[in-house]
Amino acid sequence: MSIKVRTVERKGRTFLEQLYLVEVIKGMTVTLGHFFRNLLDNSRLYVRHYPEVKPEITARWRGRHRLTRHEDGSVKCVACFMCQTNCPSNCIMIEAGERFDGKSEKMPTRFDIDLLECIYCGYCVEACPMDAIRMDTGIYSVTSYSRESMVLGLEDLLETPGAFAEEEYKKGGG
Amino acid sequence: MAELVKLFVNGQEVEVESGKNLIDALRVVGIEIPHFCYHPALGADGNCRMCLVGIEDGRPPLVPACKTPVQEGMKVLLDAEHIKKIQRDVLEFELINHPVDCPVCDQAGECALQDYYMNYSLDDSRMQVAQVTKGKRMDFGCGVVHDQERCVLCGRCVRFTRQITKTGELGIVNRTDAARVSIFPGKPLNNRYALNIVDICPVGAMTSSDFRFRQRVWFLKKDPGICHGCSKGCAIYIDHHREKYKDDVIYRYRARTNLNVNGYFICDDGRLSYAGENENRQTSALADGAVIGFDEGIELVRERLDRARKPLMLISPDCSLEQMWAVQRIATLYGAELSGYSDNYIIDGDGDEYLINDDKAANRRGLELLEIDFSRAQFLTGLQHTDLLVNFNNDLFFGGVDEELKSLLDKTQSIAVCSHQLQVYESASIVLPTASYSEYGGTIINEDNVLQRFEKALFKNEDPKDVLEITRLLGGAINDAPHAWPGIKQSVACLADIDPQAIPAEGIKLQNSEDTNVGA
Amino acid sequence: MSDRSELLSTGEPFAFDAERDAEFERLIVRYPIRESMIMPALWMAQEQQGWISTEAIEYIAERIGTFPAKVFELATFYTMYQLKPAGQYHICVCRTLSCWLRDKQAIVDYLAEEIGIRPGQISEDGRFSLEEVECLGHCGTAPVVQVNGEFHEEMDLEKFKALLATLE
Amino acid sequence: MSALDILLVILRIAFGAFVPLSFVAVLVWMERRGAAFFQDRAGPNRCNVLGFRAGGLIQNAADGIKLAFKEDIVPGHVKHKFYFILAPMLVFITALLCFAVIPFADVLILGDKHYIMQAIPMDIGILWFLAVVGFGVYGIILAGWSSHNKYGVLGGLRAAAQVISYEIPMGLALVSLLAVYGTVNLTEMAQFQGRLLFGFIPMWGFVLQPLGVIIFIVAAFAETNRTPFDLAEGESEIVAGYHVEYSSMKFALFFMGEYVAMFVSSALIVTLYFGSYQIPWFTTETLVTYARPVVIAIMIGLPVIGYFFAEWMKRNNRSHYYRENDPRQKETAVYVALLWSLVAILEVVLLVYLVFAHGGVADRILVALLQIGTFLFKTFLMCFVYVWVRWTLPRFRYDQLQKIGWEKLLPLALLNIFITSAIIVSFG
Repeated sequence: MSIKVRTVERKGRTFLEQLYLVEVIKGMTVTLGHFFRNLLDNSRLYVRHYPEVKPEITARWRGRHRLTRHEDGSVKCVACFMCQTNCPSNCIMIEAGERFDGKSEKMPTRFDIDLLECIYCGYCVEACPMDAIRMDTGIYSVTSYSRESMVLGLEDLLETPGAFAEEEYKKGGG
Repeated sequence: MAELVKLFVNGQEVEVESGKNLIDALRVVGIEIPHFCYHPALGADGNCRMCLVGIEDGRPPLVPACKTPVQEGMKVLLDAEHIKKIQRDVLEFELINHPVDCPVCDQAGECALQDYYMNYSLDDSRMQVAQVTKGKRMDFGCGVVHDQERCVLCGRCVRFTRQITKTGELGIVNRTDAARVSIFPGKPLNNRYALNIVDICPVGAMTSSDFRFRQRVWFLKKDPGICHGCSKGCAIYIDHHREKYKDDVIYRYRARTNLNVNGYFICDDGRLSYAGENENRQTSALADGAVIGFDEGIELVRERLDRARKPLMLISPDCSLEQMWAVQRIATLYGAELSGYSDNYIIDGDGDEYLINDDKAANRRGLELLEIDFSRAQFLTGLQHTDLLVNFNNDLFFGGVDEELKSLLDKTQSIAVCSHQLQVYESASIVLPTASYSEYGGTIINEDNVLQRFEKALFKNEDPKDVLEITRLLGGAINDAPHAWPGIKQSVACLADIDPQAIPAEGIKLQNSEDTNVGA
Repeated sequence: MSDRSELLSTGEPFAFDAERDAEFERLIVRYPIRESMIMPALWMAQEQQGWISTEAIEYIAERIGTFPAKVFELATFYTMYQLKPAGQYHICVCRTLSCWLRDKQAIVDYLAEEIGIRPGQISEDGRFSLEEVECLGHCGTAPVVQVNGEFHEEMDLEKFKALLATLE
Repeated sequence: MSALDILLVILRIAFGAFVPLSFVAVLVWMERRGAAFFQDRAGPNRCNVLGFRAGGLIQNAADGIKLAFKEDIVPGHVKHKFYFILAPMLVFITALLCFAVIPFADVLILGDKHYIMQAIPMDIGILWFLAVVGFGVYGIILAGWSSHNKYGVLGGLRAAAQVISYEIPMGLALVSLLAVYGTVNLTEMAQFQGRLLFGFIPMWGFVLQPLGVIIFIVAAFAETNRTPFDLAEGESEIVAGYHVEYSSMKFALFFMGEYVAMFVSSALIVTLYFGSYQIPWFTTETLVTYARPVVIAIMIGLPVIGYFFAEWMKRNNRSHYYRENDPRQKETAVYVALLWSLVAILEVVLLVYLVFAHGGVADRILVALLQIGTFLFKTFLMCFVYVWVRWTLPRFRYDQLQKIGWEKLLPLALLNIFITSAIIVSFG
């Protein structure tokens, strides 16, 4: 089957259009319309009044990371390094150690995420075989006054709860 | 070289060495036959059935490749449907009770089962009954940790303890699905080669407690090197990795196959000697205990050497041939006496007939070839008369503190060019840091006259200068290791024909060594 | 099959008594390889002690000049070697294919429910011990139960119950 | 010279110097908030002093303070520090000087004395403008060259080529205008535009020179380096052009220079083509004659305007999301109060005028003030056009820019001269 060729009519070849001035004025009328609309009633602006009005985020939103726990409170992570291996920006740093609680043989003794390097691609979440790392904290504004405090440790990651109900998160394909 | 035979693999003609089995012979020409239980050092056992191939000459449809020697005109089938099916079936069988805990398994990434599954199977499990559970994290002694569930019962470890170390600590107990590798109760592994079991285990059943969980293997850079633990000079792989924001460190040594020297294995002492490369390192130049800049240190050493009337230089028997040559040159330049005294490197009775030697000096043959005197008499006389000792990384107290030497050393003004912080260098007034053997390249000659070359493996954030570089900074003419060779070739007869760039991985066995053995 | 790799220790050194010692010396010269003597030696130990202890295995390995682990392998492989004291009635249920297909599991489950022993265990009163064994060579009349060396073939749950009743 | 003379000199010079500077603040505010409204955004409106945002004007103060207190960096690689420092001054001062010749009200007749309402009363008028505005490009070239930075040099070169190219059509457009007005004196030009064509059309420049006004406005945009002709800065390809190495107040001077230039060229366009300070159909003399009715009209109009303005503020100056005790509504209440007091004061002033001071000098001053207001209002609108164009049209490519200058505007300007001359010669 041959590709269908459709000749698109070229715009801008009429005299008036080539004169440019008329088109400039047309364009300017459009922008002026917007200007007056907003000037006369600025409640019509297409803006969100952040930070007072926060955006509603969905369960699929990739926010700051967290590490999940089993129902009995033990760490789900088994320090398999899959997230670190998959991380395209190399922002995950894990150190593993022995584990004796019967869940696994291995657990992280250090789990650092350098949020300054993270690109929030979510590959770590996809790579995780244990559903131990998630990006469902709903935290989208990650700021700090120092570089050091942008590196999250194991404790920080475990402390933050998820922002969504389990079924909602699962529905999001997580 | 053995004679060549021609045979056909999947209809394609290949030429291989005769006298080998199919696995070994075809591996040389790049054809892989999957196998678990066969290991060239342990021989064919034929229990895993993974290497089943077809031979089109009236034999049964499936024969184990590990037990089949190559023959002229043999027609080997590797990709026939029934071969593929048997491979899939064997893998399915092996995986019935395998826990598939690859995420937490240290072997993941270098696991035969994993690789073969990806290459030959990719089937889903059909099992619906619960898996048989067995012992996990069992301490077998000598730093070997065993996981019975991951085991594929190839028996390599059992055969290793019976054939190689002849200690026989391991056995396969029980039968059928309850079979497992075990030690006899109360008799854990107890031999100096036990960690080789971790290397030869095709799956993650045997892990080393030393390396366990420390790093994933796919992050490691695997550079060939030579163990400097003793005069055997075993071929090793240096597995190292630079973690983010950190320095390049070695995580483990593994045996590298070199049939000329160590065969397939290395001893545990050598394997664990990697820790010495990471720890206790001298990283900064010191003058009377105070940290100074390296360049400043070099200047100070030059000054002292110029002032000294009768300097004495002491070189480590671990140094590479090139470094020895360069130090020899610099000794001539400063009119210094040169000694390679290193009797303390010999620990009597420590060696065995296999891979461990009494002599812990890696390159004593180099000292002999370059005719560097390493007699105690010469060194003692030199030490008594010298006003400046320059010690190039020679740990005089290796086998224990020598009181006579210690009192003499304390009296002598000395300069230490050292890679590690050791007691022997404490009396030195100037200390210069230098590279250790994983951080430079060179050649060494082992006790059996095998010349081996190794390359720089580690690239530290602050790369320490190697002895050769330090001699250059002190005014020597040798720029780098290859630059030393024309001189070495001229003065050492048995090395005259060696091309240092063309030394093969397995090394070169030097000839007419008796004639050149003068210095000893 | 249950795991037989847990050995029991008597706490006392083992040695053949004089009669078996002589028997051992008489037999060992028959074999071109000394290791071939392991199995007869294990039999002798079991005859002497009733079961095979850690010490017995060590003694046999020492005596033959082989590794204890090798003797251990054989002792655990063959289910006729008792690695712990057996009950008054030692019940062996075949677990290999024919018997399994003919529902040996019903018998094993019944024993677990009724007497409370699982394969490898001995009942609290010491009367019954159960072992699942590999093929007993009577596949044509499966399932097979062996009680103290005596074969009972073509068993089903009812027959087994009857058999058990005769033992009480 | 009498005291009145001196006072008026001071007043005029002060007007010429400070009005453009004050307008910088207004223009920056207009640009940012205007840009936002054109694009359906809000623009900077967060900055406040005690909760008073002044519609975003406080942001300008904050920016000014920031720029003033920033570290003033002269990069180490700059060899000619003198020129490096001179450049922003040059840009700013030339822009400011241009305004000196622009009349902002009709000649003020106080008694028997005539005061020309320009900062510097000069006959050469438009020629002064052309001379000084052309000088401004030296600042840009110097800045680019002395920055010792390839982007800077490129920006400077572009600016130089651009300004030179567009001065020609600009000058030629003026030639035909001069032919129409018959003078180069800007005050006389402004007075000329007070007349009526055919008795009912105000004789403003754009009526007489419809082609000329287009050419002149386009060229003026190019002269001030404003979009769509801001090739000298070209953030996307040459980072920031000539002021890439500048920081702190030196950068601020460039910035202010740009806005002053924009204000001045708006003022000039208004003067030349849009009747300067003239209120259509109300010449100076008419206004003087009918001063009282005009004042009464203003007095009636003021509260009406005030009412609508207050309503507009109330509607817009509030938080558009739920907020308890919305502080912005309180802010608005203050503004509305201020507005009404302002209206009240004006009403009182005008009432005082009506009752006590009408006739003679007071009328003249009142008319002058009205004309100044008109002039500033027109200029303000023209500045708005600048902003409007900037947020509507995309930037030209550099070759397009030169092409328009040389191949379109230049022939058109020549044609315009020809037609104008022909009409003038034919109809006198």
